[in-house]
Amino acid sequence: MNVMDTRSTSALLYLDGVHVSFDGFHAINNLSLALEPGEMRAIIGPNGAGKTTMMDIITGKTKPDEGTVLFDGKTDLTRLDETRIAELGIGRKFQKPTVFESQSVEDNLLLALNVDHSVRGTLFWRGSRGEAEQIDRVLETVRLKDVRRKLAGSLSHGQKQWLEIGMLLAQDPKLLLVDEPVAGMTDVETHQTAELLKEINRDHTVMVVEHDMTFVRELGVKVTCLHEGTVLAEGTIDQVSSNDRVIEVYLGR
Amino acid sequence: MMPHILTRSLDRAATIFVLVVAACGVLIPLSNLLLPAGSALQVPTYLVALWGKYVCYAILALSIDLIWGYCGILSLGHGAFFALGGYAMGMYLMRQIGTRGVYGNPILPDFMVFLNYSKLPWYWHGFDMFWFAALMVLVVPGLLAFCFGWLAFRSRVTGVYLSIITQAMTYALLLAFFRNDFGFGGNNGLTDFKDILGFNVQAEGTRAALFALSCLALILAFLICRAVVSSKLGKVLIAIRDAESRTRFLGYRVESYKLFVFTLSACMAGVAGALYVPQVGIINPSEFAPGNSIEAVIWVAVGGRGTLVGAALGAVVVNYAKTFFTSGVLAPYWLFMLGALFVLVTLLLPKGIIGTFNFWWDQLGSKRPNADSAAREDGVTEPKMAE
Amino acid sequence: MLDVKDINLYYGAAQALRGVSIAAEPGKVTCVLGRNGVGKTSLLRALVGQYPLASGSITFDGADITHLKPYERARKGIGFVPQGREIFPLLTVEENLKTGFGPLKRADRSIPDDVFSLFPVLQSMLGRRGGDLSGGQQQQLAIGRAMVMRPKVLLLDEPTEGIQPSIIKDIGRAISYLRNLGNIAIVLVEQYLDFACELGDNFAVMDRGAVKFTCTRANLDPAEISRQMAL
Amino acid sequence: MPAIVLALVRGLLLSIALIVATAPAFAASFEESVAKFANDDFSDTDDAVGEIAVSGNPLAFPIISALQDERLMFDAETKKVFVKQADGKIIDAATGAAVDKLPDNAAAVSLNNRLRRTVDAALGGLTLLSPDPNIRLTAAKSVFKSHDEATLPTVEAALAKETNRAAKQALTDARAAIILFKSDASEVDKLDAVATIRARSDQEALALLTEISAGDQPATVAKAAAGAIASIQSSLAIWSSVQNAWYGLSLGSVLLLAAIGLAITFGVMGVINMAHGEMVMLGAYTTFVVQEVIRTRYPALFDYSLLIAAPLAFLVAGAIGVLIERTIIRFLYGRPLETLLATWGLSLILQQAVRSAFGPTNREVGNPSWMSGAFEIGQITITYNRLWILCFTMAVFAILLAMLRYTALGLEMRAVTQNRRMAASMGIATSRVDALTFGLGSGIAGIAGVALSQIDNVSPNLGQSYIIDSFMVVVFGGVGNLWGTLVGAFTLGIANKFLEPVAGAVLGKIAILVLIILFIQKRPRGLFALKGRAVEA
Amino acid sequence: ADDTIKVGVLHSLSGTMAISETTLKDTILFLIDEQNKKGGVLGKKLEAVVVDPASNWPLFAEKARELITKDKVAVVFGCWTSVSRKSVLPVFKELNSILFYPVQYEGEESERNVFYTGAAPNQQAIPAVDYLMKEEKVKRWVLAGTDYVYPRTTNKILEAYLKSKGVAQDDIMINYTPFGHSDWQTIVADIKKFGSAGKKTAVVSTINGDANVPFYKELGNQGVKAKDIPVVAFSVGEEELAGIDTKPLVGHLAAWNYFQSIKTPANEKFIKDWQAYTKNPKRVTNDPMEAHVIGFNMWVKAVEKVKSTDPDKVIDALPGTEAPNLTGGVSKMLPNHHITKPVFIGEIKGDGQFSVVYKTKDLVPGDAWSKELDGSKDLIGDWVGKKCGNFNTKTNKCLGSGT
Ligand SMILES: Nc1ncnc2c1ncn2[C@@H]1O[C@H](COP(=O)(O)OP(=O)(O)OP(=O)(O)O)[C@@H](O)[C@H]1O
Ligand SMILES: Nc1ncnc2c1ncn2[C@@H]1O[C@H](COP(=O)(O)OP(=O)(O)OP(=O)(O)O)[C@@H](O)[C@H]1O
Ligand SMILES: NC(N)=O
Ligand SMILES: [Mg+2]
Ligand SMILES: [Mg+2]
Repeated sequence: MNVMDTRSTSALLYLDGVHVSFDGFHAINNLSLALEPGEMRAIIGPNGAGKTTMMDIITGKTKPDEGTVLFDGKTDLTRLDETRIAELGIGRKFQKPTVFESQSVEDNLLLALNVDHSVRGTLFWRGSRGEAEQIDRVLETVRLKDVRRKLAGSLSHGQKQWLEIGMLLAQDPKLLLVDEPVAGMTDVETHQTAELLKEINRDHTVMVVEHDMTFVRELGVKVTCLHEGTVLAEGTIDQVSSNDRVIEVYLGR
Repeated sequence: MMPHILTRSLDRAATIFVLVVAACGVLIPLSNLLLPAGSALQVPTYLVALWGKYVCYAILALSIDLIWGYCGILSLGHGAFFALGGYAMGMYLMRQIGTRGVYGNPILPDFMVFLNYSKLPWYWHGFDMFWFAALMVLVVPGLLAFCFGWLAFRSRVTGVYLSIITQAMTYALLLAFFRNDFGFGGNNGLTDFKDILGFNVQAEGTRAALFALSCLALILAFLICRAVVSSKLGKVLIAIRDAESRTRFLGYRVESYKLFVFTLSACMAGVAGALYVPQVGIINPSEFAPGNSIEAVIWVAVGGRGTLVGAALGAVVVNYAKTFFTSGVLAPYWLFMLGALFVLVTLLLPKGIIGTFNFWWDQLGSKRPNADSAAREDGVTEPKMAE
Repeated sequence: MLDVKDINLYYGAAQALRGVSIAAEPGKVTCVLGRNGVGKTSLLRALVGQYPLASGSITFDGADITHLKPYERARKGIGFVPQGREIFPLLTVEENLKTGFGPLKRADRSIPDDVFSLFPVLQSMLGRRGGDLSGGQQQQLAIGRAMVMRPKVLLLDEPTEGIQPSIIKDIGRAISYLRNLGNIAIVLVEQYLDFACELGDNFAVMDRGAVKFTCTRANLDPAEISRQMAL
Repeated sequence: MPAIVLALVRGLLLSIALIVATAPAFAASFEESVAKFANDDFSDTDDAVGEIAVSGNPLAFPIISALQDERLMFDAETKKVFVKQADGKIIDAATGAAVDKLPDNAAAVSLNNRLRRTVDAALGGLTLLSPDPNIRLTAAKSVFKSHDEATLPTVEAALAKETNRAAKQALTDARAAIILFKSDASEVDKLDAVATIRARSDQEALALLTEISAGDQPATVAKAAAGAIASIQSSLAIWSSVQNAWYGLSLGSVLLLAAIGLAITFGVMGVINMAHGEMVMLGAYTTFVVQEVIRTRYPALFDYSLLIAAPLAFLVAGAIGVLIERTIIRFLYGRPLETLLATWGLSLILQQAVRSAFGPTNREVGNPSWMSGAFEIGQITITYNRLWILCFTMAVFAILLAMLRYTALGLEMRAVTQNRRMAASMGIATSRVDALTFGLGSGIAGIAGVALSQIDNVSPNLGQSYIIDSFMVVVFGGVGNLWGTLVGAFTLGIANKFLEPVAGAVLGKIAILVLIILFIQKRPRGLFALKGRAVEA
Repeated sequence: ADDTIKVGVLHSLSGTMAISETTLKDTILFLIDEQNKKGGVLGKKLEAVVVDPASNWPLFAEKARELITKDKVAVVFGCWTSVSRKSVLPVFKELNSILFYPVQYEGEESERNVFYTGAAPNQQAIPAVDYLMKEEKVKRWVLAGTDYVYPRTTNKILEAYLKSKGVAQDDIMINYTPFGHSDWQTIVADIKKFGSAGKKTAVVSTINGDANVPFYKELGNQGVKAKDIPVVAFSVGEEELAGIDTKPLVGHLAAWNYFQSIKTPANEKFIKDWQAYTKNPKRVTNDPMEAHVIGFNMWVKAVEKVKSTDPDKVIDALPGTEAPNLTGGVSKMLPNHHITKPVFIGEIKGDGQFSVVYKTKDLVPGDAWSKELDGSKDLIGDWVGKKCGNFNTKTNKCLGSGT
């Protein structure tokens, strides 16, 4: 772990001048972004703008070619691996729902719980009432109580989305990265998800990527629009959505 | 071991298994020793030796199932750990020969004398002491597995890539052990053992004791495996098997988990090898042959991957089939039969013997959730070997 | 064109479709709506033949295709844009599109220009591997790929999922363009109600594997549908 | 071709005349010498050859060449010796008179290696003046080897009138060789000879020079020889790395050939095909059967046997591959690990089937003439069979690559193996494509068997010996990438051949395995790893 | 049942060794058939019990145990590789039964329960080297072998022997290859290079079965002629040659105690009967087969002498027992449980047979313990007088287990 002597920023998440290219294709270009503690930020942007890639960088899946990525003002995320980053308290929901298909919904949550993740810890683990209650709570929230014993693999697409959100809740990280949480949800569910995120935001920092403008509007938070791997516009939803460039490349006329 | 782990580990199937093995471990030696030879119930010595061998194979199969069935690590070189354990025990047994070797050399084993060794190679020192050899039975395979795994898991070598480098490992060891100058008796290996802990290895009592000991080792290995897979660690292993990178994003240090089970499994394989050698009477480099390791994987598949009991059962069934088919009128056709057995098991019992049995059992009973075995019911969760 | 009568489908012991009947006509968009897990995808999978039916029948172009294999159905003209895109990850964008040549006569084996005019991004990424594309790009590729087959029936499973607003509009335009060609029947599975309402001619709302509400464009009441979906 | 025979005889007579002119008076009469053959004793035969070669008798050549070809017959009782001529006619060796038929108990005079050398030397001397330049060339070469002083005058006479360049060079070398060993040759001549030999700069020259420098030589000659030896050695050292590179390429091509079918069944389809080796074996046995039929029925076609066998092997192995796919593999898609179990079973069955049908022992597969022997480029020897296998492998590789890249079937194969369900929904007949893909991979393995039958055992174990290497190559190169397989095979081949001279074959092989293990740590998905999201998705 | 005498046949019928061992199984079946036609042994028919140890060494031990305890065979004919013999040895000792081992091997063994009818190194390797030294005037030696015990030991013995004959270390090149080695390009080139040092060079090959075909093919293709660099092999017989086009190999040598081509009435009859029995007029015979013939006949004689198949009696009766070998002469079982054998050197002919170019005047007695090795030169095996397989003649002590 690399701990710098002094905090250089108050932001919980701080990206500066990040570049990534894949075989010559520049997916992220000089991207800079800061997320204050407790903030919720909505990220929008055209398909292929680099939103998911940005999350890959933050969570250690992709190493940037250059640039700074700081967590909590002092930890250089580019030097850490996925596990370490998760341990620091960064949780992620993937765009394509990824759950442990051959384990039950319940076990998926159990695995996500933010408890001792060491080999020793899990080997000598014994379930506690607290954990069980937490799992029940999460199941309640994501409305998967009825299917708690089902294998995650047999859930429908939307149910998997919910389960992944549930895992994120169980993980209880400081920073939540949520990639397209309402894709494939009904309008009602979209609304519920927005409420859920707002609630989570009370004591967590959240970054959420979505294309559903209604949903983004409902969140009512600062919006960043990415385009070709860099920030195109930032501001309230109204500011951003009235930006000509944003309309041109993203919203359409 | 903490009691809650034990209780958690011993579900009904596990209890039955432990009891059956324990019964065999007690009754077979007793029948062999106490009943008069030739009586209907007496188990002849050659069967004791034979079954002893099966039991050792069963331990090896368990060790493979632990990593393959639960963590998706397909080792095609597990025979190497088995053989290393065997060699460690073989070295002890060689040193016990003392002056009874054909050249009567008190220090050097026979093969060293006729290959003109003037003194014992350094790595043979200490093997005259049982405790040291016993330690080495665990340490050598364990250390190799640890180093190998440390490299491979840290570099995130997975799937076939891992399988093939384990195969390369055992193949390299095969070639190395073949060499006379490697100091382990070359192709002829270590053989012509006399005593173990002062008892004649060929005596019926010793054989019976070794058999009982092997059963005990099987039970222990089984309990350890059960303890591992029924703990939360077991769930993490399955998570790694099915979605390794997702597990990382939850904050699990995947390489530590893999390293832990891989090393544990190698130690178990080493113990199996160590028990095997005195019962079979020889250890030679062919135990490192990649084909042997593949076969061991196949025992697991036949019995039912990811079921532990199945692995042990598979080892016994396949090897019994081999014993049975290679004698008598069937001998010329035994490869057909064994080959057909493998093909048919794959086609008709896709989850192996125990896996299929569990499946029927679940179908019969209610839809009891059984994440371990039900996992494979839809065929959706097979960890991908090749992309 | 496509007539589905009373089909039942099981996953093992669990029933996913219960007596579903639905029809699709050329030049019309049939929307299938419903919450998560009600069986929309299962329905489409049944139509393309990925899962065998327990009972019921599917007629296409007057012929019974209930027992045809998936590729035979595709060759008859059923195009499919699955949920989750199912792009061939290691094939390039161009090759992905070319997989749609299977049902075509040799002379017709070309990528229609419509595909690139509707989704220009595909043109610029022809050489990139499908699996490397962003989610939304893949979705566009999946639709384009189905169009290459020149289908008579096009089944779209939540095509707007993960797509940026302007392209949703494009997809909407593409669907109405195809509908307006007049010879293609479209089945659109959606949760995005506004989108569906804009395009749909017939509507079916599913719940727990069964169709529980239908209506046509003529008597469309979005609020009612929304209520049906929320139940 | 009687004209040639006549010319030959004429040349022979000339040479004999020369020999007669220079030869010392001989002790034994020609008849006595010939009779020695009837003892069928190696040392008597040796003596007889020596005496006859210098006898000047026109029968000398027919007798000695008959001896070389084991056509010289003797009757132990009557002590008579006969020459069975190439055309089947029999003559009495002592008199040259025609004989009706051989006595019943006539047997060929037997030879051993030492005698063969004597015969070669004798024939070399006798044919130096043959009108056929090729025969003169051969003769000169064998004189070079034997460097028999007695032939010097003939060599010099031949050299004087030689017009053929190659033959002239060979004669010059032969003369130099003789002079080097001639104890009474002048120092100047010897120095000249050393220079001539040095110019050859090959293994044989080295042998010659080493041999003479071991003996007593004038100081100047010894020094020149030492210099020549050093220079030849350094030039040979350079050639030896060229040679290693060639060996590496050749080994690489064998590895590639063995692996390339697996690159399809395993690399593309994801079937852990343990029966791959047996497909190779089937190809080799197909070659055997084809050659058997040709041997018994149409011997003239033998040189075409491989051309006939290759498509047949493709069909046989391919058909069996299709059969296996249809009856077993197709139930296992999505369960790649189970394919390990089933194909392992299959490999046992196939091995035993072949063992039952053809027996457990090796079967003889011959090399057609164009696959036999070797030629030399500079100081390296290139054997034809290895060269052809390299060409053949590259051709197979190119065709396969083009097929996968540019044909509709190739595209369908890749689509099906990446997402079978979706491919079906795109109208691709997945089951047909699956069967064809597996058939293709198996068929190519079969073709590999045809080539491998030329360098290895054709036995039921053939497949087993290639399966491990094949998997290593495919995995080392990167699964699913044909180029990876190509580069992987050649890398391993060349590395192996550069390690082998240093470490020995066994340690070399161990080193290669360890290198593979370490290399995979650096590149966990092989040499040509597929990268990017596409892979992780 | 008691009306037959059971004979165990312990040869691999599958796996890597099937290639060699299957013929030996057939040989024993043939011999039993012949014997039964003559009325069997002690008035009882012989019955073969065939098992397949599948080239798997632990399985050899298991099958040996099964043959002896379950099938109660009177004698076992079996094994090819030394390791298979080592694997079954403890079983034969423990259960006190008899094994006839028919293959040339590295020596350094003399066990009460085993009778070695194949050649010891002094009955094959040493005479071959003598021949090359004398007849071909060989001065430089390549000892090439597969990397395992038999070649290593044989080469060790040969190296000591050559040095004792004044060959310099520089003139000996030793090379080992893995089992089944198939790419011989480098090694053949090295041999050519080694052979071009101006001294007559020969290769002594202890290359094992499967690797030979590619080895000889490479020799042929690279133009290494017997005239230039002869190769003398100890593991290449008629059966191995049946798989190779031998024309390029004419003149290369093999040393054995039997060749099919040796014309004696006994051999001709044997070949004829064998081909009739196997219904294959082209079926070849080879040295280990003859060893089984001799061993089998000795066992029959011994059993008939003591009128019992009791192992102890038969073991005691065997030394001194004689049986004619197929090439003329009578082999005798020695007290060290090895036999006397003639030694032949043959050159490969174009038809895959050998023409004998040398034969020892007398039968050579097999040495259990090599006289060339320091560790064993003082040892003898004597199960008659000393009742000891490893008797040290210097210290007059029976070493090891015999005490
Ligand atoms: N491994 C890779 N190799 C090549 N190109 C890649 C790779 N990963 C991402 N890309 C490219 O980088 C760009 C950004 O992709 P990314 O997935 O981050 O977009 P996104 O903003 O998440 O889009 P969407 O909204 O569609 O999900 C895309 O054009 C994509 O094709
Ligand atoms: N392969 C499967 N095995 C078992 N059950 C399944 C399988 N696929 C889907 N299901 C179950 O069938 C039901 C219907 O699933 P389906 O995918 O058709 O829903 P959906 O309407 O498409 O939902 P979504 O809007 O989330 O995509 C769900 O309850 C799901 O859990
Ligand atoms: N004894 C042998 N040849 O292994
Ligand atoms: Mg994205
Ligand atoms: Mg769906």
